[in-house]
Amino acid sequence: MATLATPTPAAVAGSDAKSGLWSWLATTDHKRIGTLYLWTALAFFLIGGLEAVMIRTQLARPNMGFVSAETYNQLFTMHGTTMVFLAVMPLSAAFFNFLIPLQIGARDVAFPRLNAFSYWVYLFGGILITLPILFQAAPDGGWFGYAPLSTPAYSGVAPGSSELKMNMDFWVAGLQVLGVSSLAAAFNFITTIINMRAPGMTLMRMPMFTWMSFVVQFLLILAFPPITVALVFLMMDRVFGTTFYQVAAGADPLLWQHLFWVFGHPEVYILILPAFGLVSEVLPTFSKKPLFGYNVMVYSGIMIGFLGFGVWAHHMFSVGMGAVADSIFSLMTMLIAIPTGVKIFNWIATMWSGEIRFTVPMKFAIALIAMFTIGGISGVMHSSPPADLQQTDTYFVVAHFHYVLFGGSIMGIFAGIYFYYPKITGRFLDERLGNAHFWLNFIGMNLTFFPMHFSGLLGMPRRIYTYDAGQGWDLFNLLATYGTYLLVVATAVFVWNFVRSRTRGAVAGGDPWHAATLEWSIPSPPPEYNFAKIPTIGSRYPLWDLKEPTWNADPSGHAVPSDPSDLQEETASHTAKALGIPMPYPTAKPLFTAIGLVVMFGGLLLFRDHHAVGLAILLTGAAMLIGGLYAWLTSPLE
Amino acid sequence: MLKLRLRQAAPVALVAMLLLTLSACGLTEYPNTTFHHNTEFNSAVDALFDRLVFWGTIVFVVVEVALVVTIIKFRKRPGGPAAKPIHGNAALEITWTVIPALILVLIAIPTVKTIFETQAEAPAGAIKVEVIGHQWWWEFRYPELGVVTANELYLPVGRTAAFELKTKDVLHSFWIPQMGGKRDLITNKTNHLWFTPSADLPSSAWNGFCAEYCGSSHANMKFRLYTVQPDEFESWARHQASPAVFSATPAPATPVIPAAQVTVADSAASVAAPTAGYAFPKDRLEAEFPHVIPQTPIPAGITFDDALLAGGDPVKGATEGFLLGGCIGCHAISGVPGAVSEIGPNLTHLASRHTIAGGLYRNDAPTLARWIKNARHLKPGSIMNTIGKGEYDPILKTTNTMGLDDRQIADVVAYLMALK
Amino acid sequence: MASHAAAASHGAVAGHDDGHVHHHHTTTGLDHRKIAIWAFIGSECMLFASLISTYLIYKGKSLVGPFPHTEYVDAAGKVFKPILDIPVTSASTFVLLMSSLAMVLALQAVQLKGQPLPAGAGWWTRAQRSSQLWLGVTALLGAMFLGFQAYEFTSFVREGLTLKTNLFGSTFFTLTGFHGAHVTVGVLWLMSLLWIDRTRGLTPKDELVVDICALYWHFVDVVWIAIFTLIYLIQ
Amino acid sequence: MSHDSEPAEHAHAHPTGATYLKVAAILTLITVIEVWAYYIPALVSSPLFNPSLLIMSAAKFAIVVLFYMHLKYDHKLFKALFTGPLIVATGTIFALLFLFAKISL
Ligand code: HEA
Ligand code: HEA
Ligand code: HEC
Ligand code: CUA
Ligand SMILES: [Cu+2]
Repeated sequence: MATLATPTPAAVAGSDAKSGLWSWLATTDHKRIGTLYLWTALAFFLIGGLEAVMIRTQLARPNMGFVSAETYNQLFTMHGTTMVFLAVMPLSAAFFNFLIPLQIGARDVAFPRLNAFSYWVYLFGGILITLPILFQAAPDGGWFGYAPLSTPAYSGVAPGSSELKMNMDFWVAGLQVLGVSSLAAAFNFITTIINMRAPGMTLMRMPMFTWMSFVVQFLLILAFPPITVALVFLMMDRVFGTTFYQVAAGADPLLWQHLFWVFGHPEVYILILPAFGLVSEVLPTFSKKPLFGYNVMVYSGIMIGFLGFGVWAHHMFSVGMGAVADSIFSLMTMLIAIPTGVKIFNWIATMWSGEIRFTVPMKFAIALIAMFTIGGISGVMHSSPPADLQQTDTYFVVAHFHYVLFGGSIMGIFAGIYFYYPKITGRFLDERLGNAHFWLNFIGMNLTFFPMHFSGLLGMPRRIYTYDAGQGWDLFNLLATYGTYLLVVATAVFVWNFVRSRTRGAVAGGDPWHAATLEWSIPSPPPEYNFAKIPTIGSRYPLWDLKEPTWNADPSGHAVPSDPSDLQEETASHTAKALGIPMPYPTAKPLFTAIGLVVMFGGLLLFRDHHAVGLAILLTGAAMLIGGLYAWLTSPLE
Repeated sequence: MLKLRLRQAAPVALVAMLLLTLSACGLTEYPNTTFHHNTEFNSAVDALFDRLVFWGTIVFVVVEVALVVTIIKFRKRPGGPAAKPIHGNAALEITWTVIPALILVLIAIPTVKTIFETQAEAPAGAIKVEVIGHQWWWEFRYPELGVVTANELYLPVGRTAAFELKTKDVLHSFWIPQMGGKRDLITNKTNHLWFTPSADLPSSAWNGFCAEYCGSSHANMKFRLYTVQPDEFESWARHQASPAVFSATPAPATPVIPAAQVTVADSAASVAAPTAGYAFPKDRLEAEFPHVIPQTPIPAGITFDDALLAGGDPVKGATEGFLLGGCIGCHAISGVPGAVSEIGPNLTHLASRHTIAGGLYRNDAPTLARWIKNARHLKPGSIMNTIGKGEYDPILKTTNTMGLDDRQIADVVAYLMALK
Repeated sequence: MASHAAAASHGAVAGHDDGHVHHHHTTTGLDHRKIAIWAFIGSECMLFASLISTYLIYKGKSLVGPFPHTEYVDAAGKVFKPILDIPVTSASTFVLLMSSLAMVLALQAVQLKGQPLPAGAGWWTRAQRSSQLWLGVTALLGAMFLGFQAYEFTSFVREGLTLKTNLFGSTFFTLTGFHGAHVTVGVLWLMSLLWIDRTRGLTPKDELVVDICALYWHFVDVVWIAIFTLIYLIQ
Repeated sequence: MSHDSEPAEHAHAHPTGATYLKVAAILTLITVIEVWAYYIPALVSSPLFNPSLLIMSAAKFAIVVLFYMHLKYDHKLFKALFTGPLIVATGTIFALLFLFAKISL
């Protein structure tokens, strides 16, 4: 496309003149919020990674004394919690924010201020749950916080003393706060995707990332309520002395487990589907081929999401649910391998007879296929309950979920970061450093997590802060620890690249990868209004309609090529005002409201020990929340 | 085509070999492997696992080979063929939906069969064992035999053991990798598990673990299983069921004391010293089963004058230290009136056990002394409080002004060591 | 607050506003907020499903009384009557049902605003045109329901059932309390609509604003329909 | 906002005040039957008591959703947005009750 001129450096420096701290605190621009998500989540990824490094150091050899048992228990709890809720989910949210409006041809999300609110709530919730680790008071109940260990009877006071243990209070409160953030964001994106698509952008023409994100939003709105309820019960047990999980009152601890996993299993698809979406953008681009079996890819994504609600008890095969329940959940779980397999094969078929360019994002995407498959297969091994009885709560499970989470979600997210960095910043990430990152990462993760299959099957339980010599696990643990150190190097290379390239990376044009979808039709970084003129879409691959006019990019046959005049890149110098596009006012009201919410929960935490102070803070927070909401809802958007 | 097949076969063979090596590996190298067919339970699980590995390997190889072939074959080359805009292929897509489905059927059928087999009622004639989880140790009860013990489980080979799993506090999970899968101990609920140690097993020792995170010392909640011959079991059980006595030689420099004098005066049960029962021989452990011998080093920062141990007075230990130390408030010793508490492990035949504290430490006088002096220093979070005088209690965050001095501890140790 | 509705009707559509206030293009032609409220209601289904499941799972598992449908005698010989008060709750259920009726009438009144009354319209036809009347009635009935609930809660506490007493107390108060909190939010919402109506006057253009509140309100009613049967009537 | 310019939302017939009253009458009637049945010991002890209460409650639920929440007349999108989650939610309730042995297959 001849019109894709290289932007001038001035254009790269920033698409809107507004800058400075305030412009970030008050922003309602989905791209800026996406950027905030990206930076924050990467920071949490480093924190979670640092925790992992400490875990692995402690386990390098038998009977190590690097950290104490109590510290270790906080480390793995916070590692899991951080990686799941504060790193991978928000990294996905960064892409939801940045990409969905661009991919569907919209100027923003449906509720821009709600979007800002979601981010701030996430940030403060993350801080609330993470900060205590500095005081050795971090949550220590494991990332799934099983009752009754998480009830006041066993984690309310230090055993044998009356000293208040707040560790799990932070977890309970923090996760509730984070739930608010996720739910608010999900309603927002559901509405955005349903209602803000550009003319011609039918559901079945949406880019695959948007589709997978769409499925994820439904998983979010259906999976978060059960955990919210479970957490409310736990919080009430801890703060008001209710009996939901109180052993002495005859409570059934399996209630917690069921409510948690009703959330927890859909949650793992919340973690993987965005990554699946990202590689579904990367693979076609660098194979120069449309996605193989688009429709089936959509349906399998929906199928995975739907089946995901019927398998939760596969995390509980050892609790003694009975043969019938075990069988049902086992079969349901196995079913999920089918739609997932379809995705794997369709990706490979997408590359088949293409022209594959091995860019860094492409390498990460290919690695996802290779590595996720391993994790998926060990998942199927778990799905057979008798076999799982030998695997559950061992390092075999740890191997499984790191292959799907690191080999799947993280690989996919890195693919996305390398792919979209030019769109976000206007500059490429350095290719050489990127390659170094990729290979270190790829080797490092296999060295870290592959040996865990063996240590698990050879009898090593998970969540142990130490193990005795002579158990046959030494070699595997040592290898895993070396692997982790390799990952540290890999991550350091990435961080260096990420920071450096913002100012020194090669300048990227609007469409640096020769891609097909709408987000590449506008300058990099995009102007605040995204599209000077909302384009009319005629097919799934509007840009390829122009570049490869002989391809009929939409197999439905009814497709009309997208209107070329719509897809020409605007020079970035126009302001929204000059174009007459009304933009939302920047406002810090969502920030203020979010602070109110977190202050409220802070008050609730204090309430247990200091009624008056706690209540005062709680009411202050509530007043801020209500006042903020009121001010926000009564002020115009644009 | 043939070439491709060969290339596919190679990794299969490789992985299979790797697994075979692992599963065939000697007891000493991988003492907790899940691959040994020591029970019918483990045989069933392993048969299933083999099938999973078989199909898993095939899927793995197919996917990875297809992937590698694709990216090599279709990498962009100057002058290479142009990309073809293929949108899909219904026949292909149906194929790779149906084939995995078929594979899953082949996995699902034996899975369901095995679920029902392993979860059926235990066969008649099984020996009943109650397993009670505590933070962080195991209580084992044989209700039919009147035996109560801790952290060390004896089972006769060739006879089904039917476990009733319960917990006193939080969740735990009972797991002996070599004997089969685990089962959780759930608050307010009784779970069941059974397996039969193969009749042709020689008397052997195995490791058991707590496999459900249960707090500070979850890692230190281990136990031992001794699968022994029926007559050995018989002898062990008969002895364990008897009340405590000083049946063995007391510590040197102390005259042999009649049992009646040692235990609190009016203990009727402690008159006759029964012949010592069977206990798994220590020398065999050292020679054949080193993996069941704890290697945990005693943490730095605790001192005890081991010379005192030689002069420990079991009588004083029983009549003075055991009371002063408050031991009686938590520990039961059958035959000793007042010592009935179930907070801590039953100590009736403590000296017949090879390990203490959830399999964390060896059971010998120097370790016992340090344990009594400051259990919480030795085992994070331990419910047993710090008893040594002048010791720092890491949970209460105070230093004991009261408590036992080293001399008194040595006496208690002498007493405990006599509880064969 | 006068600007509330105006702001809301403005605030929702950011994407494609090309400057003409009355031409907000959306893909489906539907309003963002209505999609969002339905998604929210879908999510609420799971919330109440979890709460109701918990109540039912713990039903009959309390170790000590009072119990919902059966008598309980404690160790000291004190007798606790079955605690649920069906007549009172039936009344409050009826009140909530009627509030739903009032709510639809309020919505209808807003829709019909400005249309000429047919000649010779009776009092009922005229009454149907008063959105203030029906909003007020809805809010009032909602408040009455809350009054019933307050009465119920306090009398339960007096009879010896609190959040801490037993599993029944914990699950009962939490489930009905969650529902009550939803009603409270609804009453406040209705009252602010009423206030807008009184100060600025709602017009058919505001139909959506009222509709969204109505959907929420009916959903809360629907949840009570389930609760009433599952908790109060089934033994 | 778009009410007058976007006819899509109004193209369908809305129920009228009379329908609303009829619906209210039906709801009241069902409620009365439910409560009445609660006081007839013979009915309560019948095995059909619980199922019939559940059916009546479901009927009320459906009526309110269809008429008062005008889902019957509204865009199909809203039907999907509501019924999807409702199915998942009911499925979860039943699965949980089964798992806790409150109902059996
Ligand atoms: C990204 C997250 C993610 C994903 C996608 C998955 C995917 C799957 N998971 Fe995993 N899982 C976790 C994250 C994830 N999991 C986590 C975090 C835990 C532990 C939680 C904790 O305890 O802390 C866990 C635990 C876990 C358990 C419980 C183990 C235990 O504790 O005992 C089970 C049991 O069934 C399971 C199964 C599966 C299955 C069957 C899939 C399937 O979806 C996989 C499907 C994919 C494939 C199978 C590969 C591709 C398919 C083909 C190539 C087709 C042909 C294949 C066959 C015929 C086999 N997982
Ligand atoms: C997406 C999720 C995710 C990711 C990416 C990871 C990544 C890693 N995890 Fe995982 N992990 C979980 C999710 C994840 N994990 C979960 C859910 C659990 C279960 C928790 C529980 O049981 O409750 C778990 C548990 C878990 C365990 C088991 C602990 C136990 O049972 O006792 C181990 C052990 O090795 C481990 C290791 C690792 C390692 C080495 C990495 C590595 O890949 C990490 C790589 C990252 C880095 C190496 C970053 C390094 C960066 C720096 C060092 C720079 C620091 C600088 C600053 C902070 C400024 N993890
Ligand atoms: C507060 C209760 C309490 C008191 C007092 C107490 N103990 Fe313990 N004891 C325990 C508990 C609990 C354990 C198990 C600890 C573990 O393994 O985590 C234990 C373990 C032991 C063990 C190891 C037993 C085994 O088989 O693992 C010995 C020996 C022991 N105590 C001796 C003593 C002596 C001697 C005293 C008094 C001087 C004493 N205890 C006082 C609670 C107590
Ligand atoms: Cu007990 Cu872990
Ligand atoms: Cu799962």
